[in-house]
Amino acid sequence: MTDRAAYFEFLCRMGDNTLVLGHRVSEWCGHAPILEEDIALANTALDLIGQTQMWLGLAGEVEGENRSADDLAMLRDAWDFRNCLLTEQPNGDFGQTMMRQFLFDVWHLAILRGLEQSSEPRVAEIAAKAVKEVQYHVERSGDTVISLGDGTLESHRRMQDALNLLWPYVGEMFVPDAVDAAMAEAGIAPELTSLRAAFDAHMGDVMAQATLTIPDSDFAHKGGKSGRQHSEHLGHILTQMQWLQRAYPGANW
Amino acid sequence: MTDRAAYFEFLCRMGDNTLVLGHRVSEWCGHAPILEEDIALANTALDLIGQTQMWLGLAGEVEGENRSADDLAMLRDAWDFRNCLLTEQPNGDFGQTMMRQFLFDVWHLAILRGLEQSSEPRVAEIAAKAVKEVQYHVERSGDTVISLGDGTLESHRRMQDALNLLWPYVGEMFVPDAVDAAMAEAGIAPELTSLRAAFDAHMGDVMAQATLTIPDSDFAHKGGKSGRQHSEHLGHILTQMQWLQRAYPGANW
Amino acid sequence: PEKLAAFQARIDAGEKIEPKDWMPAGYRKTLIRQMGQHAHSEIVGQLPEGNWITRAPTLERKAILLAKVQDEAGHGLYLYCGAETLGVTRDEMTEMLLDGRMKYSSIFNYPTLTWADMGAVGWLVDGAAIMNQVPLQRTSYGPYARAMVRICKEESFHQRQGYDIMMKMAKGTPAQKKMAQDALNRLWFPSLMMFGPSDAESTHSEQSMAWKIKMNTNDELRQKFVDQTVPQAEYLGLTVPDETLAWNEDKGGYDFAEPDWNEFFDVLRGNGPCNTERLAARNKAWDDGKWVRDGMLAHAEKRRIGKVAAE
Amino acid sequence: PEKLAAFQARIDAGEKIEPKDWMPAGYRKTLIRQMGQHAHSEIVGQLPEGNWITRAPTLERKAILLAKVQDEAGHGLYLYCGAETLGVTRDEMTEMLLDGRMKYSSIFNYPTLTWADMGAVGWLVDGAAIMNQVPLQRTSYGPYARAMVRICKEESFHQRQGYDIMMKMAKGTPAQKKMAQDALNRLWFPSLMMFGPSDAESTHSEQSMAWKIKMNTNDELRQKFVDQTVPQAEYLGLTVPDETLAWNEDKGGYDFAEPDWNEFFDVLRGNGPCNTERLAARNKAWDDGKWVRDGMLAHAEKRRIGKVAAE
Repeated sequence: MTDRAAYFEFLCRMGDNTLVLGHRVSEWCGHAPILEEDIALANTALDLIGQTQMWLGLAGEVEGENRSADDLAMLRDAWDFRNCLLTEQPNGDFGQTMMRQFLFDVWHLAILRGLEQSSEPRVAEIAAKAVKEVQYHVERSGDTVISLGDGTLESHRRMQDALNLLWPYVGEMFVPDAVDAAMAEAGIAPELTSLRAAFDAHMGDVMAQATLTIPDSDFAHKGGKSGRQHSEHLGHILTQMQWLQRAYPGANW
Repeated sequence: MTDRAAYFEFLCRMGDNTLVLGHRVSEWCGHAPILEEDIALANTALDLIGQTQMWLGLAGEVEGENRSADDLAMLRDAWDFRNCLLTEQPNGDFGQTMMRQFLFDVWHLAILRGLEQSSEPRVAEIAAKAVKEVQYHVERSGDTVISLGDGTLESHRRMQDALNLLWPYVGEMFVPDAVDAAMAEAGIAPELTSLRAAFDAHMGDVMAQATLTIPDSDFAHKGGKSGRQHSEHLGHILTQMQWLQRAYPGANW
Repeated sequence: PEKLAAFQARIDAGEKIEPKDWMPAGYRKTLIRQMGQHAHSEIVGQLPEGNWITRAPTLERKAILLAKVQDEAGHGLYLYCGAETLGVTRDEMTEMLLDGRMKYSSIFNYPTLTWADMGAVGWLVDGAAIMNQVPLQRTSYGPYARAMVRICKEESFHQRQGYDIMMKMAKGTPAQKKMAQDALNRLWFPSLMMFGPSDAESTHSEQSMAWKIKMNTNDELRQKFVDQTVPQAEYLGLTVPDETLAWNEDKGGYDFAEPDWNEFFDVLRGNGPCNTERLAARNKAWDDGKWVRDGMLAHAEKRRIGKVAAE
Repeated sequence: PEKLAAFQARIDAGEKIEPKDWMPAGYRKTLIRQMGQHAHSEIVGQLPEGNWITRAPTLERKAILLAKVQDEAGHGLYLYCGAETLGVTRDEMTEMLLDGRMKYSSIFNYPTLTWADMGAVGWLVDGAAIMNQVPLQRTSYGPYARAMVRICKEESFHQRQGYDIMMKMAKGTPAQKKMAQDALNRLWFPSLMMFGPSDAESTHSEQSMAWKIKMNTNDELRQKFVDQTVPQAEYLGLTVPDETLAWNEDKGGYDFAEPDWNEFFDVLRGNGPCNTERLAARNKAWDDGKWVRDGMLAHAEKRRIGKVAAE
């Protein structure tokens, strides 16, 4: 893999994570349990879609094949998506959505902070913008995990179920592959493994407050960020997300 | 509207009804409450898709623009669909699915029996094939409505809810418009209004056995068979149904 | 009666009534109904647009639509807060929405069927809403008037965005133009209905106007809306689906066909194309969310007790 | 022990054991496990294919896939009925599936990600299944052997249909060809795993073979499958994702790489890509369907009582 190809892959990973998670979060629109949560979820989705525009926009430039952020979002099939599996998992109940969000947010903030120091100024610039938004996301999702984990018996049970369900998707975000190695070497992105200790500390702290138990297993699903084997969910997401562009190719909207 | 245009519309109505309902029923695959029901639902969907091939195949020939049944199924947007609103309603629980099926089946059998006498031999031929299958559908869905209506308190309540929810979609199937009038005049299809009395009698009989009360309202939603205003559901059905053909235009499968 | 006269005098003098001021029970009741209905409309109004968020054609359009729907939820929040100053809680109002005792704008009982509907909703529905709301910035109840100031600013932004979508569609491919025309065809009359039936048939109008809860008659606003919208449709190259539409030099406005008021009353009775779904969606959100609200409440309570104990 | 010897003698003589015949507890238990697991595989196997029914590219393909999935449910039914002759009910077996006490074939814990997977499942997965099942037509337990005869006939039909899909894809557009290759890449090793680990590591094999519940070793069948499948892949113009694959003249078969048995055991432990979803889907179907089963039972009971009363 050339450096440029790896760089493109990496940018797709960043952009596809925010695209797919933003899509998932936007599915809540109008259906949240509390009005304030409807607003907050829409706000999160909005931030993520905005970040997608930046990451995939840059990805298209780096690729140099004249593909815009929209082309990348709307005209690739599932196998070309590079989001981690966590982001494409279904919303489930509100607790599952917020748990997914928190697990992602903590990783997301950590990598963005690393990317602020990127040797690529464009990357550092995007990261600096995104970090402000994600700081807020992680506070919010963390608070929600705490209050629902340490709420009623039922809310505790649901949050523990969500954590058990989603924990096996955490590992993928931290296990480096050739793309990650190339990025670290070029100083574009931080070493993924270097982020894990702080992640675990943050998790430990929040889950303790939430009275939730982190599963005692380091089993990790994989196949999302490499694109080798997404879950069945991604294909269904794309049928919606890409519908108009697929049905009316070449139109301006 | 020319006779040919009306004839095409009519064939699309028949084919879109079976296509869309067949799609809905096929969504159950692997998720039914009893194994025998999984088999029966798949069988119903299969019959309906088979009928779709015949109706839309003929529609394409009548239109004379070289569109195959697949072209019509996979490449029209929602506004060109002519199925009645009942068929696109969501599956809901199993009771709702079976109630929708029964309401449709009784109408379907009645019109097919009329179509067996069609002045168009091709129509008569398709109807004769379909009638055998639909006779079985109506027996099955009627039996299910009876046993769940007259089952437990909960099953009764669910079936009554389903009937209340779906009854306003019955009227559309019987209210004739210009297309129906042209078809009746040409002897291609029976007068829709002439089918209503037998429908009501059949409903009355089965609902009495099912201990269910037919809502005392003749309000009827409309807009499906004219294509003017489908429900929001149809568009979502199409994102799935047409995905591959839209994403990979011109491929052979 | 003296109090009543003094109250009316304050209103006539253009003073704002504030939450702690004395007010007639009818004024309070009418305001609760009106503000609650308005708030509910913002909430239910998320659904038809939410229906296209996951299918928005570009990232930019998805972001704009998300922001819009978020604004609407925000408007709902201001309005509930405003109504709460009248002595009713948001939960009470929500439950009245969910069991059908309170209404929301009938327009949201129509489906959104193509992307052009996202344009038409912004252009026509928000356009009609603004027409209703601009005068309400001068309404007599202070919290309501202030909420309206904020809301109107955002709504007119939404309307421009909607018109921009329509413009893209109307100047786009033949299929897009067809979508735009189709959206106008379906939403024109329902938009006219948003102003309510002719005042002759409207029951509470007179008292509401004296109280400055209602600032214009339904017919005035409808006329104004038509006069504003028809040239916009022409500019888009779209045809308003009303063969009787004609400029009337004498009145300095358009003559136009009345909407089908039977349909309007049918929709009010619950027989609109989407009434059942809209209420079902809101009820499901509420029911499914119970454990969340309970959990958050329980946690807040634990915190409070923890703090008290620590003191 | 005498009974046991007589039993073994009957089996050795090629007689069929029938439900009412005496049989050792271990024979019964092993058969229940094996038939139940086989039945569950048919049921769970509906899910990965069901995932594409609503996205089938043509009406014909949709019909074929529906018919196939329907057949699988039918196979499940035969096999449950067969297992019930051993004194266990379908509901008992279902509950053991749902709470994880009984297994189903690991292959169904892999996702179906493109339409080519519908081809590859038919070609490879049904192909491997047939390889397992054809010998079982001669198994010692009568009801099982007879179910297998019916099932094998349909399965080989399914396999041909799957191969036909692959052919269309492999000879189609570049994207289709890429889908076909991608499906083969993902499903090759999981298909090899379907025969189970090498017999050296397999615990129950020897007794099962003596009882003619198992007719061949896992390695024999796997070799046969590879030898059959590799030329088919070549004919399709696809590359088997195994760089070590080579014809071995001496053994008259292919040398090939073993699948990753750690992955296999991980999947068995519940860590396959879709284990959680598959079991969740089946549990949801069962739980959501309770009212239906209860309702039907209650109605049948009413009927029965009605008839008795009428007599």
